[in-house]
Amino acid sequence: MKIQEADAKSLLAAQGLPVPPWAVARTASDARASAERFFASGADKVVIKAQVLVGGRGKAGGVKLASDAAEAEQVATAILGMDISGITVRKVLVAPAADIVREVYLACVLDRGARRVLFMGAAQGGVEIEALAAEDEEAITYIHAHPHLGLLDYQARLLSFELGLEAHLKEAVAIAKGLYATMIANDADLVEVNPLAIVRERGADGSSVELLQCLDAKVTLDDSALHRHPGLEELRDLDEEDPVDIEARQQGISFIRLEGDIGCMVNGAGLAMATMDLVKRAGGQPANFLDIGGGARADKVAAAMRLILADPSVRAILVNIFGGIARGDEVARGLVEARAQQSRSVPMVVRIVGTNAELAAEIMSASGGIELATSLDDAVERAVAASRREPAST
Amino acid sequence: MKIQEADAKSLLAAQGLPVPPWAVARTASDARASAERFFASGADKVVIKAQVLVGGRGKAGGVKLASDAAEAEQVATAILGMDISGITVRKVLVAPAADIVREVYLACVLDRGARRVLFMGAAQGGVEIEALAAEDEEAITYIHAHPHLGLLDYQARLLSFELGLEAHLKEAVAIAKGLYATMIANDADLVEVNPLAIVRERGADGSSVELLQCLDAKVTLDDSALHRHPGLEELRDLDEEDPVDIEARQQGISFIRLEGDIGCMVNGAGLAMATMDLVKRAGGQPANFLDIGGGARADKVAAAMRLILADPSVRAILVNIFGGIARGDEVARGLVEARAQQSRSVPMVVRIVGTNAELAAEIMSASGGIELATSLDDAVERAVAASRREPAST
Amino acid sequence: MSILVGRDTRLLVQGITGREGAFHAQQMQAYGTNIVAGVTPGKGGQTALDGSVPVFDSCWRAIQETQADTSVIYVPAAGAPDAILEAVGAGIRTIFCITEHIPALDMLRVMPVVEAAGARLIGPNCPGATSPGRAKVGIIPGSIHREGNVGLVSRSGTLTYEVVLALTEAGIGQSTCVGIGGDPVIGSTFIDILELFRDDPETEALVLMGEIGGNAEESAARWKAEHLRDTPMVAFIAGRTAPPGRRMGHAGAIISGGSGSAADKIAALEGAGIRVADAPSEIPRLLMEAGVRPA
Amino acid sequence: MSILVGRDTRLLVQGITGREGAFHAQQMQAYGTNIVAGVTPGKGGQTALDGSVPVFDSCWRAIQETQADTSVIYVPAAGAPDAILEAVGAGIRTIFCITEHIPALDMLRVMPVVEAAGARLIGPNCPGATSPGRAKVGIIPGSIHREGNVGLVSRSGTLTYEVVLALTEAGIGQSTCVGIGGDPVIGSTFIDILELFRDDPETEALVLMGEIGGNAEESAARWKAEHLRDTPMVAFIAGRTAPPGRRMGHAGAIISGGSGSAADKIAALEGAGIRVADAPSEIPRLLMEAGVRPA
Repeated sequence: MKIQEADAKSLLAAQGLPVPPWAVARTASDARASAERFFASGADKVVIKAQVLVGGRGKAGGVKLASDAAEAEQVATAILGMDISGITVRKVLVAPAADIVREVYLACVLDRGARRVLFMGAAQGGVEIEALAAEDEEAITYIHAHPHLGLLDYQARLLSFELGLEAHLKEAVAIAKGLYATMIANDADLVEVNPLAIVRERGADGSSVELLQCLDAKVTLDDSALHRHPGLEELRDLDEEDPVDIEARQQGISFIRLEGDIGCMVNGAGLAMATMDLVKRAGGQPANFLDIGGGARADKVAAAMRLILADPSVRAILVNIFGGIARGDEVARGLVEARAQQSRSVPMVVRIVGTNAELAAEIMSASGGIELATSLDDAVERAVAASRREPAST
Repeated sequence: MKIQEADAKSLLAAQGLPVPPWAVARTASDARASAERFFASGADKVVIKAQVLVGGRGKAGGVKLASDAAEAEQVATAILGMDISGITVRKVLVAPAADIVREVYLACVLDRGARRVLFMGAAQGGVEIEALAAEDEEAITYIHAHPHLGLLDYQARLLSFELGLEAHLKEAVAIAKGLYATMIANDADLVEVNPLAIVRERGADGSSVELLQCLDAKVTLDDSALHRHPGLEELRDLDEEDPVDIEARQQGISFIRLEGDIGCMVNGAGLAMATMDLVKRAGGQPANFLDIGGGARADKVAAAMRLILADPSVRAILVNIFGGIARGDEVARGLVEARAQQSRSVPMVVRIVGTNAELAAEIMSASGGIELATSLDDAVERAVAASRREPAST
Repeated sequence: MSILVGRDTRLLVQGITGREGAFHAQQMQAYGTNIVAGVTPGKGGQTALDGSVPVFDSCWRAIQETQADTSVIYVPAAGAPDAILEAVGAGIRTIFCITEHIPALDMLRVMPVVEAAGARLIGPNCPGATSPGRAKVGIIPGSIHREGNVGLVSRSGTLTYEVVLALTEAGIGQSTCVGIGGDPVIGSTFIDILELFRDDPETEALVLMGEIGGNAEESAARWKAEHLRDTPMVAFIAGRTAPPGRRMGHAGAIISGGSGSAADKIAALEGAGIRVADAPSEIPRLLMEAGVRPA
Repeated sequence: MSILVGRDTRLLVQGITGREGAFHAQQMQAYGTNIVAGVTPGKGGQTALDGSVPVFDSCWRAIQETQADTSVIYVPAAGAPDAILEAVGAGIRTIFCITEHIPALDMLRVMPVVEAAGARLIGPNCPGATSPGRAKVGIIPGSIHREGNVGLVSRSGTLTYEVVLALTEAGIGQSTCVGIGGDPVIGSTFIDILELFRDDPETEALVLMGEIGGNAEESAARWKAEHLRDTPMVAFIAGRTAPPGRRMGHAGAIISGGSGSAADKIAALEGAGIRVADAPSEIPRLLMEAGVRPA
């Protein structure tokens, strides 16, 4: 699960990492009020950042500075409502602009091949790590944390030295270990601080001091572990989620909406992807990825049908169920039931194989309105053909 | 470092383990007051236990039951001041006597050979594990905790089943894991609960319930780790410590008083033991074990001398220093200085070899009153001879 | 012969009294798998499968009494990592974990223990393995198989069944079919299983069913080019049309940071001399073109 | 030849800028040990030993630049476990830890990492090892040695020096003298060192210096009887007169629960055909009786 920058910063701060203050605003006037507070406590400028779960907000104009409260309101007005990669900006983060001496990159991520947590650091921060890696692989330091002991002190020091943070060794070690702690405490897949910056601040006596701060934060969470962190589920940004995504999640269905017109309902992620691929290969366009999961019960089948039909582009439905755990007759019953409640008539091609497949065929034949296929290839062909037919008048 | 039962119970309770209430009393009237409280809150009997850091208090009569407050005072009076293996009882623990259904043994200890934490469990509790092991090795279940992951859930379950606690599986698993947590949280060498008991208690509705409780607790701490647990140093029982032991510890000197009359001052634990052995072999009796530690500075030498002379039995002093890190001349200077401040005249035989040994010999010859030896064997012989001479009149 | 599971397998079912465990234990036994014990803590002393299988409180006891040598885990996600550790600790050296939704960090902690013991874990979130006519361990429907000499290894569940059925219908039998699971952190990789097939004299051709995400297919392709040059092999990659950045059901199936795409995987496989099928139904034909003879 | 340290040793000194580290680095270099690098985090770029040894921020950098293959640690107890892990992580395979007072549980956590890497740790709380005339690593005074063919292994510090001096004065030279340390949890046992001596053609006789506590001497005796039947060996056990239940200086030196006594150890050693000396000064004579010829 992706979470917003502001929430990621809260998770870092909870582990004692140095994150400068911030505020989240949903309206331009709230943004102005927050900016005023930061100006009052000594900020020269504030930064206003779009809160969206997609990358590239900087390039899209979603990150801007403001020198006074009026400008902050103006900037916030411009950013709120902006479209970034198809997502409407509904919130902005407001924070005092830091006086940045130098930026570095530091992140830890689940390395599936090595079965370890991988730390990545680069002395150059503020840029995308993929771009940096493509440009100069040597620029990145990679260190695997110990699978039980975590990031060891010497590893944290090594990262700090490689990032050129020797003048801030203690802080840098604490931050690197804090990233790991954040990962473990929240079952994260990724904890990224980019930039981690040396910033200049005025000390109590007016002199200038340099210290490390986490100026941006990106955290993604392991969905399989959310249940043991009840607080984290609340960080899910429902603003950015389609209502159908919310229903899918509640039903335990993996669902991703796509551009096409053939709705797919499949059991198993691999088979669901393969079914999509076959639709495309046959000249059709899948309208979604949908894995109904194991042991597809009738009510789950009905829910899947609602999800598919919620998309007005869908002109045909392809159901592909390989019964193993799932019993074909139950799926068939669910389909018949869902079909009965269906608000609009969309052609449906069904292929059920495996446990109780014959019984399933009987149930569906009896009901009518369902086209039965003999194989996966046959089902795909029929569904593509159906999607090209003129819709029957209801 | 050994700590008292009451302190051990506090450490267990701090990890959430079920320990019935207790109180510590230094006087019989305090013991009576505590007993009265327990009787008032429903206890049928109280148990009064001598708090000493040596074993065998039960056999010595240091553990007794009392049925009313008057008897509690009487029992406490008898136990307080009692001598158990040379230690005077200065405190008693008072606790409600449990209605014991069954007792088992559970402990974890540092297994040096395996380099693991070893759990030991026996379905028969309340007896000494060494005695049980000698009688029936099969009666004990041994399980090594994982060196990084600790006692795993399945290991805790296995222990519980082997101990016959299947009816209390959840509690037993939590207790076993709690023992490990106690060990880690305090850098303990040993955490022993004997007995861990199934006790019968009256529930809120008057019905009887059975639950697990830690009725006794023994914890020893790793001296090398005490510095990182500032609270634990306070648990050291100064009542049971000789003032000389306290001074030795403060000076970083390993010192153990023995029965003999030849005071030994040696650098290095192995050499100190060997020197004692040689004294005994030569017919003498060492008065102490004393390892002055590495880099013996003059002030440390003087402190060691004070420790030795605090024992009125000492009739001769044997100094054996093998200079490596320690410089012979510094040791010699310390000895000369200490000799000058000495309140009573005790013959001193010194053998210094290694770094700056010649300089050391010069310093000591110039001072006088110090007998120089040419080898360890020679030094031992001379010291034994000196211990048999009539003391010179001061 | 076969790999991983066979006629000699002495199977322990962890979680045998649960809904899933009980159902699949029955299915496995009906297929002919030799189930010697079940484990459910607290239910030691009971029996399962109509009294034919004793249930123990711990793997340790189960192995002491029955000499089980293989384990399959149907324990819910919260207890499954511990169940794996228990099997390892008790001396089991081949462990199938069917359980899905185990947090990835739990698996990171478990795997070093599995490896240090020299044990082999298949899964988690995998359908198990079937050696047709000999034994099945896991949840793959038994009826779709046919005995033969093609070894199959897959990251998917039902997609595996699809291909197995296609092979069987084309008269091509299987030596063993293994699902390694679709999670990001799994116990056995494609290469681990290919190594076993290499050492199995009866396996004469191979099918690899991959999907988008990670780079396990690329690694397998390199390994095959180096170590299995002469064995015919056909592959399929699911997710050619998947959009980047979206998790396609499996936690492991995501194209991220410019890697893990189907195109990259197909290129790597073809570069290693492996034919890549456009559809599962094509696989039997490609195998036959590579010299596999149907029965 | 010799074991552990020799003319080829390329030594890295961890904590080289500290008081202890600087002093002993100077002593080791004066003895002829090839010190190629020092490490003190934050002092990278400086030099030590009058400019002859570069100091690095990390073991990793030190090894990259100097190909050090052996490390000795003079880091205070709070940092020493991490220093061991750093040396292991950087690829060092022989590590001496001189530091004393490291908590036992820290060592429990460190050791599996050392073992998994196939590295050898000597210590902690050990005096190091000297191969006379070749190299010394640690804190054993260099002047007391003589080149020869007796291998010595000991749990003690100054007691080791005592015996080495006695050997040297009797004209009996040493191949290598190794102190394994007196802590309860140590990296290398008597047996680990005896194995090395067994494989060293120049070592013709052995001295083992034990002390009360634990059962390392008993294990070593059994091992010697099985694997080194024909090599003359003399032992000494310190603590014959120590009272039970009291820790004699070393955290490891304690007789507890009826085990670890000198009597048990002496019986085990003698039972394995090893002569046990009553005094350190007797050891040269016993060696000569066993066939060792002084120079």
